[in-house]
Amino acid sequence: MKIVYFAWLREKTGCAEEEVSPPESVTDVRGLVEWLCSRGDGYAEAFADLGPVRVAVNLEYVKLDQAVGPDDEVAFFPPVTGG
Amino acid sequence: MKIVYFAWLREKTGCAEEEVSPPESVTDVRGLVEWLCSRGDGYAEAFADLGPVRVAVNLEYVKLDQAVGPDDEVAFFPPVTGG
Amino acid sequence: MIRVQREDFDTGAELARLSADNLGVGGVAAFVGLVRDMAGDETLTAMELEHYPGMTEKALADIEAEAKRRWPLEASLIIHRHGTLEPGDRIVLVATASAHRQAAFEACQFLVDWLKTKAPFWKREETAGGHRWVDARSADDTQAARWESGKAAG
Amino acid sequence: MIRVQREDFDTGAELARLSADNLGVGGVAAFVGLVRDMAGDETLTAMELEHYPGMTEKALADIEAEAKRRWPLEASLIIHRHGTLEPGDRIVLVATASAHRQAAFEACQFLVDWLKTKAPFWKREETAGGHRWVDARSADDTQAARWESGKAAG
Repeated sequence: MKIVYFAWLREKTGCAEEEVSPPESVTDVRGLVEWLCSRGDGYAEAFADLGPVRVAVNLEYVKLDQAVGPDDEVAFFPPVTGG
Repeated sequence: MKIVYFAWLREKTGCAEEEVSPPESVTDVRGLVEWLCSRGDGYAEAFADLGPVRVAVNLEYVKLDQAVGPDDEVAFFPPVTGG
Repeated sequence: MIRVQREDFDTGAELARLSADNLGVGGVAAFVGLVRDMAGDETLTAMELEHYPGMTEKALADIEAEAKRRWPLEASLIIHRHGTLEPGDRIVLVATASAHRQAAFEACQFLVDWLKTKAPFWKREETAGGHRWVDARSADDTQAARWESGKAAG
Repeated sequence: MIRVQREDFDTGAELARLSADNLGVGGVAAFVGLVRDMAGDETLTAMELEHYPGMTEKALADIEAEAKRRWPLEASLIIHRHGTLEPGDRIVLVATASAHRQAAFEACQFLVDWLKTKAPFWKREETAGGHRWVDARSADDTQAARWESGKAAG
């Protein structure tokens, strides 16, 4: 599974992009976030408040209950501010 | 008094611009139009229906009861279609 | 800024000038009006744009002043051509610059709507069948009337 | 047409291209977003625009397709820059071409509103005091929500 982070989520996790293999118990985005938080302080800090965290799976916006699997690309980022 | 005509009012009156000296009984735009109509068929045709005729005195839109005098510039034209 | 001219204009240069040397401008909204090739069901060969020199400039300046009264604009521009135009030619450029996009958008639309119903221009369409003065559209009056309350719209 | 690029763009050439060879275009509406020199109360020295390559293009294409579904557009264009920008630099160009001005204006405003809340771009402001990620504005959400009903506005 490929995970990408943008803006302050990238800065807090200290990671722009990584390949991960979460345990089989991780089946949706919420579970993935919990598992990522266990990997280090930066992750825990980045995901401390999920209110301003947006998620995309395979380039589409999704909610926390979205199912995810090994072939997915999951992106975490704050609300967008382009234009 | 200077009178100017635009678009189909210019074509119907056959006149783009003229200096006129209406009688003293002409005190407002309505009186001026009546007097102009007496000057020829083209004028009578141009002013046959005042519905689509707009009037400006000294570059400002006015109504038919606007007072006019010798030093005024009076313009007659159809509803505008620029832009 | 108001310009009434026969010549074409350089849209990119005009828009760039609107925000030049003003780092408070966050957005520029613009409208370019073009001559279409249809006149009703007929093919348009040319369009003649007549105007009332003197009153045109005054009417456009009044409209621009009203926009500046209603919205916080950093700059605005109206360029309107007259004379003989062909299909595809630019007729008018209206542009507004503001710190915020909503003010720029609304003021630009206001300027175009009021210009269409208040500035003394008249279009005459030339087709194979002859020529015809364009009728004012009641839809334009409706558009313009949206702004009559004197309030900026939502 | 969608373009995501580091390079600046030529507004005049882009707008001209939008109506080139299409004599059915009566109006082009456009919005140019620029970098302002203020970041809150501080002077902005630079702005870093990050985006999500791949998703950005997809999101913009989706937004453009939605605009074409809602309004009778002859053409549309979104150019959005990324990378390091300075005060006064152009960030984005959104433009729409239609037979009628109202469709062009509404679709242009829709594209800007949706782009601001849906396209994965993030602005980081650099000032003498350091850097700060720009917060999403609730006003932008309100603007974008106007269009959620799926209807073209009045």
